[in-house]
Amino acid sequence: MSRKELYLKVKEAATKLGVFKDLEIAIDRILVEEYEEPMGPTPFPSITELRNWDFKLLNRYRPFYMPFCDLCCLCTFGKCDLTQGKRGACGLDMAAQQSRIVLLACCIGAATHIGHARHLVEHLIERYGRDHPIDAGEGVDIEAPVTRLVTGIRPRTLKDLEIVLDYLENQVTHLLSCTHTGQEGSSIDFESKVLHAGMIDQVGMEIADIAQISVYNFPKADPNAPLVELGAGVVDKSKPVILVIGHNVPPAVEIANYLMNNDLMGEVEVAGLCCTAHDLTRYTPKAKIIGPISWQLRFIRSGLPDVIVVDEQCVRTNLIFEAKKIKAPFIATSEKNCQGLRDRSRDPVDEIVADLVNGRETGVLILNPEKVGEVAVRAALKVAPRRAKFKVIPDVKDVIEGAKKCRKCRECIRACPNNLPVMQAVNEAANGNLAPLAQLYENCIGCARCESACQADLPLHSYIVKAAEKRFKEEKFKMRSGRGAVKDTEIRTVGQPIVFGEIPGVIAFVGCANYANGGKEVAEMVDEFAKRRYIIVTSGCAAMTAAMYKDEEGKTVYEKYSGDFDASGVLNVGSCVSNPHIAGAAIKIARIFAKRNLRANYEEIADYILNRIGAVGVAWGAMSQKAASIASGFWRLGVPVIVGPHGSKYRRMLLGRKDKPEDWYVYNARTGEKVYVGPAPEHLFYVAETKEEAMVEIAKLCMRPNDTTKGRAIKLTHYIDLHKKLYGSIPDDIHLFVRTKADIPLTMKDEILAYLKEKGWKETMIPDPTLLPRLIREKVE
Amino acid sequence: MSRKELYLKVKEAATKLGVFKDLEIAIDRILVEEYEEPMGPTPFPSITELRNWDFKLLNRYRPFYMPFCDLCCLCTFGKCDLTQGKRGACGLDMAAQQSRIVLLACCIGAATHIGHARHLVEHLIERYGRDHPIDAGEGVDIEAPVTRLVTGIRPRTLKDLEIVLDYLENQVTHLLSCTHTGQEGSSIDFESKVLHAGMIDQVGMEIADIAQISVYNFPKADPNAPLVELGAGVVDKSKPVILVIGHNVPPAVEIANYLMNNDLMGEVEVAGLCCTAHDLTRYTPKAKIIGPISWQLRFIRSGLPDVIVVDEQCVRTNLIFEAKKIKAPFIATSEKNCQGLRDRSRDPVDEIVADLVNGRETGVLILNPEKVGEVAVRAALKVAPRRAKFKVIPDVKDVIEGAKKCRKCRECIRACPNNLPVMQAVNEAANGNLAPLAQLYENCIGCARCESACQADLPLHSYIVKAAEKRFKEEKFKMRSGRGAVKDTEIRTVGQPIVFGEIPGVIAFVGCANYANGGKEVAEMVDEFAKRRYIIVTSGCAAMTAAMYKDEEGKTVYEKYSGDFDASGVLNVGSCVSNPHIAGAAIKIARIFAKRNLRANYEEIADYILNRIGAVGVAWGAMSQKAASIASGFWRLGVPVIVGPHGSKYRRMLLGRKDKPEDWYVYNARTGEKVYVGPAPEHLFYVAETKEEAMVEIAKLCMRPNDTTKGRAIKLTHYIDLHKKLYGSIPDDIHLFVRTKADIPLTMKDEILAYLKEKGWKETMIPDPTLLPRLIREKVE
Amino acid sequence: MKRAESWQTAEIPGPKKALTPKTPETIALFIKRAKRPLIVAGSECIKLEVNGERYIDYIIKIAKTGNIPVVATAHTVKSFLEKGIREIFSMSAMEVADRLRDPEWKGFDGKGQYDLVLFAGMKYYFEWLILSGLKHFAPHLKTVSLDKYYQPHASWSFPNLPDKEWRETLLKIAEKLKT
Amino acid sequence: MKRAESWQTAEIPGPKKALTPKTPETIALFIKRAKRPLIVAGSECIKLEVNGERYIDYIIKIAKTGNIPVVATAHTVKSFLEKGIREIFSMSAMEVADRLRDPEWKGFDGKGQYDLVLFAGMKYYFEWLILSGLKHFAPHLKTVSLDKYYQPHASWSFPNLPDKEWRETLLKIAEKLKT
Ligand code: SF4
Ligand code: SF4
Ligand code: SF4
Ligand code: SF4
Ligand code: SF4
Ligand code: SF4
Ligand code: SF4
Ligand code: SF4
Repeated sequence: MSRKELYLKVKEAATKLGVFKDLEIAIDRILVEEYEEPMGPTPFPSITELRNWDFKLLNRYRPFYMPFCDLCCLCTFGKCDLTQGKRGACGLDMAAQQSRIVLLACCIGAATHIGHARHLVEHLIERYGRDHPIDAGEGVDIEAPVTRLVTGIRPRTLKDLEIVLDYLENQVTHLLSCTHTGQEGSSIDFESKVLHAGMIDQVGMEIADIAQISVYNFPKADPNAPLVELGAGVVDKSKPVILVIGHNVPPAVEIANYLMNNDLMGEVEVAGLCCTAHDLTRYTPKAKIIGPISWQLRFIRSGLPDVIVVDEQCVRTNLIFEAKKIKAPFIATSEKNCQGLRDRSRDPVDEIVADLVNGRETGVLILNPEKVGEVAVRAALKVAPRRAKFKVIPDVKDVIEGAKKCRKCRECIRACPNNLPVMQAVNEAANGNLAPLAQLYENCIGCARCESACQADLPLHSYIVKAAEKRFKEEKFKMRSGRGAVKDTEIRTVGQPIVFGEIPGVIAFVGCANYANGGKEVAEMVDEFAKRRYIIVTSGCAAMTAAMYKDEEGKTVYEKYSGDFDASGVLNVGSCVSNPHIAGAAIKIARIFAKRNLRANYEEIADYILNRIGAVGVAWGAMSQKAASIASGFWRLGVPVIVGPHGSKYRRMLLGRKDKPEDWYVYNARTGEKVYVGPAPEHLFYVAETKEEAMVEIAKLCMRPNDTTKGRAIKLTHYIDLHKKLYGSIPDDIHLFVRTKADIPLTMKDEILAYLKEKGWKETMIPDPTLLPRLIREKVE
Repeated sequence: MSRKELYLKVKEAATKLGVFKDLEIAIDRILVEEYEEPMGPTPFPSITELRNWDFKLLNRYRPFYMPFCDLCCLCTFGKCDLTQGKRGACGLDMAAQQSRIVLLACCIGAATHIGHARHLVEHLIERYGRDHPIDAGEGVDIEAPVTRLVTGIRPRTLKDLEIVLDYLENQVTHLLSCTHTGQEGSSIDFESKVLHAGMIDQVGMEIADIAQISVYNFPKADPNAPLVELGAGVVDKSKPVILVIGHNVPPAVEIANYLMNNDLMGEVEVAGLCCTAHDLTRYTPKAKIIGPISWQLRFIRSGLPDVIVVDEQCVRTNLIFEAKKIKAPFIATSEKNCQGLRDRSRDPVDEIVADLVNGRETGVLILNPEKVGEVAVRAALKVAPRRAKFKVIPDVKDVIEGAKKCRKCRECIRACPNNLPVMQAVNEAANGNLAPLAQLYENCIGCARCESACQADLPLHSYIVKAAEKRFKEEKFKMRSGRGAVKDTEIRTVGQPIVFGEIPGVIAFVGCANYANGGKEVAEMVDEFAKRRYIIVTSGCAAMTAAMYKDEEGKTVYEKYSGDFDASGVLNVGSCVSNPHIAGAAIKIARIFAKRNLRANYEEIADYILNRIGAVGVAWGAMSQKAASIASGFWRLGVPVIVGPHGSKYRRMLLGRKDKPEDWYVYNARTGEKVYVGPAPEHLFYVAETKEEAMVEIAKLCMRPNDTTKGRAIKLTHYIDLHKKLYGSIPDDIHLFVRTKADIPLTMKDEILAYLKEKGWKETMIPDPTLLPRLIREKVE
Repeated sequence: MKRAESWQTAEIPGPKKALTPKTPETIALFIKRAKRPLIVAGSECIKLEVNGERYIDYIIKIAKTGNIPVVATAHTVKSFLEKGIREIFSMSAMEVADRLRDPEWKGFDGKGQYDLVLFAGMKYYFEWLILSGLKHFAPHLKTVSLDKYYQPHASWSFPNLPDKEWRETLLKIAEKLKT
Repeated sequence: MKRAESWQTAEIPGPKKALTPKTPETIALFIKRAKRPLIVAGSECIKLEVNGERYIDYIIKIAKTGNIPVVATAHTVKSFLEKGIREIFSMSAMEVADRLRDPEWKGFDGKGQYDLVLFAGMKYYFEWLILSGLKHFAPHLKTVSLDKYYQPHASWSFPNLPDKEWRETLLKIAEKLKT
């Protein structure tokens, strides 16, 4: 319990009982209103309070470190060489250092979401009042499952969120301090802290999203959230275009408000990149989405934006220079991203607009969202005719001429994260053949490292965009806008089929766009598993990527599948901060279907999810520190996460060993007996080398000890079927997942029985599984 | 202004007015009691609120980046090559990346102090009640100058500190989030955030120290704080020895309490390393200090400790293995440093003691300080006779035999941070000559990297300690224990001579023991400047180092000089968290001597200090992230900091350019005129290559625009005298510091006049200096 | 392009870096001397072409002549099977790496941990990280990268080779293993 | 000890590393070609001995024969003065470095920025960091380390040399500058 002991001396306080002067109040603990559930064992847990649970997980899913650097450079004793068992000047070894860096990343990620939530809540309170109710939507009684689970608080209005934020900031501070030189020395304890960081990150995100859903009236747990337009081709070039980029939506909302209030909504296009785009379309479906983070440069260089407004997170840090190149005024709007610009927050709008329009300032910092709204729109209206969509994407002729200057130094390839054959494509272009350049488009993440490295100073990324211009300009897709939470009523319907395994799994495609082989793989995976009646949940850049491919009928997955939380549903929950709705759905299954107490009852619920809910997260292009903390929030809850190849750079996996039977025992809650349940789920954090591997692994990781035989048979069917299709053989570990003959998929019965016989398989029992001795109802012995 | 809007629903609140049930209180802002001073312009400043002030500083003291690595490895787009203008996949360039890493370090540092303060305050409230008054000592009315300056709050009791901590945690979270991929892109804005981190760090430290001073009754602003014993030789080997290491003193205090309550104080030795040692001797002068951080290994390996108790920060992360080697039970006591140990906090003391004594557990985690006290003492009493001071320092014979196995691979030298000729010394030892090994002792920081690298697996650090055994065992010194704050009354006496420059400067020797040429240099500098009538303030490891050398009469600087805040005083303020007493003294000069409003009036006070108070910080062995944030707290206040050679690894300096006259104009507050005042102080963050350079620079950096002619003459005397002595010549920039002829030191008049003539020097005026236009009393024009 | 530098510019390794064998023979010799060698064949084996042949074909040659067991990672096994290779193990890269670092692991045949592991055909950075993991945490192993590009965390790796030289190297290794 | 590796094991530099001149003559040639060379002499110059002579004496030789201005950092100037050298500038290492990165700086003689800067005799890591600062932020400069140990952030640096070879190199540079 966080000892949140408040003492107030208040000069004057207005209460329902009257106005008090010089009131002194001492309060042992803030109990924000009791509600139906009794308080669980771990409200506001400290950084060690759930350590026992973490150790259970880490004892089974052991960290495998892949150091991304042989050194530590974090203090002036360093750099220290930590290769092969050497210790640093502070005594640290490599395992501890790697886990420390993971903790640092997760602290950054959690701090980013929590800071985001804090700024958002402060802004909303200032503008809409502290009594604005929290309302996640009709049919959603459990409005904040993660917050309730972690803190024991049930937030009713915006002001309640502040108490939770105090706690989160406190925990971030403690966690971060653990990375100081000469603190933690055990990698396992660092990992436990990583899990804690992930948990509070989930709370922070939830706070942010329920606040904005409630106040901005985003779709509220709405399976039929509107389809919105996505792609570079959806922008109406004839109009002034305001581009918003980032994650913290108030400035973008105020742009929309200004347009609406001034009847300009049809006159100006507002298009977005990254999560701000998600959240803006949740606010108004008239806004458009360009695409994920990797579309920043290509869209700006295309010259379409007339004004660029950035807020925070995942914004290219040199956009101010890119904006300048296309002569578009640049507006920074966040304390966290000031870009060295003059703070014009207190200046009159007229002056700012004039300065931007006539180029006296190429960019400004405005920390007041309302003012941003007005300045952006007015500047766009004035600047658009002058700019005439001035672009910096070269003509074909320029590409060919430029390409001839290539020195064949290969630096572009060596700089490219995806090792794309840029030089070869450039050399073909020199001969007039732009097709190879165009081919790079799909796998190019738009990072421009090739350009930065180019010995001939060629704008290589622009070359690629030019070569793929047709495709780029025709990018037009539909995505269902972020629906927010899963309804309690939906949970009631699918809780049982999920827990019993009859809906084979819930798969969340989340995170960034740092794809190793293009985003198409994401869309393909979504389609495949939706087809197989899994429930697909998406968010963030991945949600957009999934929308960027069409089937033969020209439909995106959002058009093809419903937005229901049910078999074959493809649900976009929203932006990155909407991720807790995914965790929340799992938590709510435990509460609503299984009637577990969820309030401040973290261990029990996580144990429930780990053993019963076949959920898997896939962050195929995970890039950021936020993605790291989001993943760890899932781990602590018992949800495995798969990342794409670049995810190996997170430098640590959490891997199970199916060849060690001793790792896969659980208690049977009915009897207290220890029961072997097989490696389900086998891993907690896992990088897949290929899409094919990921797909097989997803199917496998959906299995849970609690699956009924029918459920297990369905899950095995998908696992074996995918394995056959993609690996050309049946898996060699089926015997670990078949518990009784009834688990065997009927259609494969003979084949599998033969295989099982060969392996000397024996039937095992299906327990009421738990890792927590305290949940054993009757002890044997 | 931090919009700290609290809303409470309280089930039951006991107030002076009675007991209320279901009380609801909405409070716009917590105003903890008005006090005499009016609220200034920037209470609870946000991360951009003091940006203008920062930009003024950074415009004069420009960052010079010395990248410690050519890469960025902070996200999975990376690693990115940032050499020579290349940008990372997120658009970042090298300057921004280096400043980002500095921000990260300062966030870690600040979080560490703030987390420390939070845990301490929570513990003290739990044990001593929330109404325990804050009492910094007699004659100290301004009990928390930094807190008042930054937040506008005047803390009366422990509970008031919690409100400040909420703010600090909030700011740390925001600052940390700025280091996320795709946030800030401007190095100057990163630097502004670094300064903010430093500022809140100062508040955090102050909270921690005033809390512990108040509750534990540490010396309260006491110039005559007792002399305590320091050195490996002061420990009574005939007794059981408990060694405490770290920074957060409650477990150590509870060890002392248990000894006192059980009449064992004479039976058991309690000795400490690092700041816990400082604070423990502030609690009881009977405790002993071994030395700074770098003494950890040598003392443990000597076998003297019977039980080792670690708390947090700067604790070697592998001590559990070192403890095991000498068979001493190990007790971890902090959430932040759990070392993978079993949490025994809730187990009975008898069991824990038994497990430790009979070796069933080599170490335990106990998160309850009282329990630590009892377990440590009882285990020490039982274990001591069995251990018989079992040591792992080898015999001379073993050293010689071992040395013969050397493969002459040089890895030890190449691993040594100080490039010490370990191999050569080992090779001499093989011939029976241990003198060269002994010679390494002084410059060895005890990091054991040589051992870790040794191809022959030789315990090289132990060899050095053995060779220097006589010296090591005879280390016995006296240090004045931490006095805490400077009295307001002392300020009243010295305010004027300091501001007018007649006391030539206040020099703070602070920070860690990562010395490039041994600690002796610190002691020498302290002595030299104390002799010259500067006021010397010390803290942390530096305070200990200063005590570890004796003059011809066998006196340490603490015995030689008084503990008064006055010319020639040498004041140990205490541990690292006592540093704000140094900043506080400067702040109090502005308040008490100059009657400036200090409440929430940061810019004006910093401007005052920058222009008027000749204070310099010297962190000769600065190592940690905390040291980084401590330094930046001083910078924002206008106090320059010099670090020793290893400080270059902080990878960024803040340097003035005296050759650019335009940088050195201030406003004359009387008239609004801009006046050239010379490069005073010339730099804000500076690494000196040698002690000699540091000494000359210290003298120079003490000059301030506001110096009276008498004051300036005195300061110039020291500067020129030291330059002549150490550089063999008069400085070539005197003309920049002589404003009128009256500034010229009398004794050097002719020489300097001749020099000035040669330089074409002209008289300038002495203004009432400020960088803040709003402080101009009457505008010219 | 310099030799013995990471192929991807920013993948700067620390103090300990792979040795570059003087000749293909050196690698063949290492393999011959190994008691329990293993080839780990990644998914790029089926994508990369050298002189019209796929990397996987060279791997198969080396495995056959050297009589070295092969584990195919990801879905690579499918291509082996399609080529009629039955003596093939299948396991994900992460799982193989995780087992390789465990000195107690008994190998695919239950006969004990391997002593020399040859890596072939993974994404550059992905292999880089796996080899780093093994360099630090599997001191009982020697690792070799058969790839075209220098892999600094292996025990031995070729420098960045032109296609032709790489092909010849692979062929020569296969050949030398015969004799 | 390998050549062209950082002397302190952990000081791993990034993609761009100093070239090692084939012979001392190469360096002499660079110096001769430079329009505005400068020697920065650090405080280790007065500590380090080579063959009974101090490093500072070699620096003085090179400066004299090459007619190169010298700035002594820290208190090093004292030793120069004591040796009767009057043609010596004195400035702290940080200040020199900070000015060297400024393309507008006019140099000690007011005639403009230098184009080739020879570093000598600072603590290894300290020089490492200064050279890194210049590598990244002073593209207008070429830098040379005259030290015994490889300084990877210079434009050119010797590999880690044995004392004797280092001494000969320094002498040869001085000699070649004469002609
Ligand atoms: S950890 Fe990162 S920044 Fe540090 S040395 Fe390694 S690559 Fe460079
Ligand atoms: S934190 Fe430890 S390992 Fe890292 S540089 Fe500092 S002393 Fe070395
Ligand atoms: S912009 Fe595209 S092609 Fe260029 S380096 Fe980045 S991913 Fe590779
Ligand atoms: S980096 Fe530029 S010059 Fe070099 S190969 Fe690539 S395109 Fe050609
Ligand atoms: S944060 Fe930016 S520079 Fe650093 S690794 Fe990621 S993309 Fe590269
Ligand atoms: S223990 Fe001493 S000699 Fe060994 S590396 Fe550290 S400083 Fe150098
Ligand atoms: S590292 Fe060990 S073996 Fe090598 S030179 Fe030093 S003492 Fe000798
Ligand atoms: S002075 Fe530095 S090393 Fe010493 S205790 Fe404080 S932070 Fe740690």
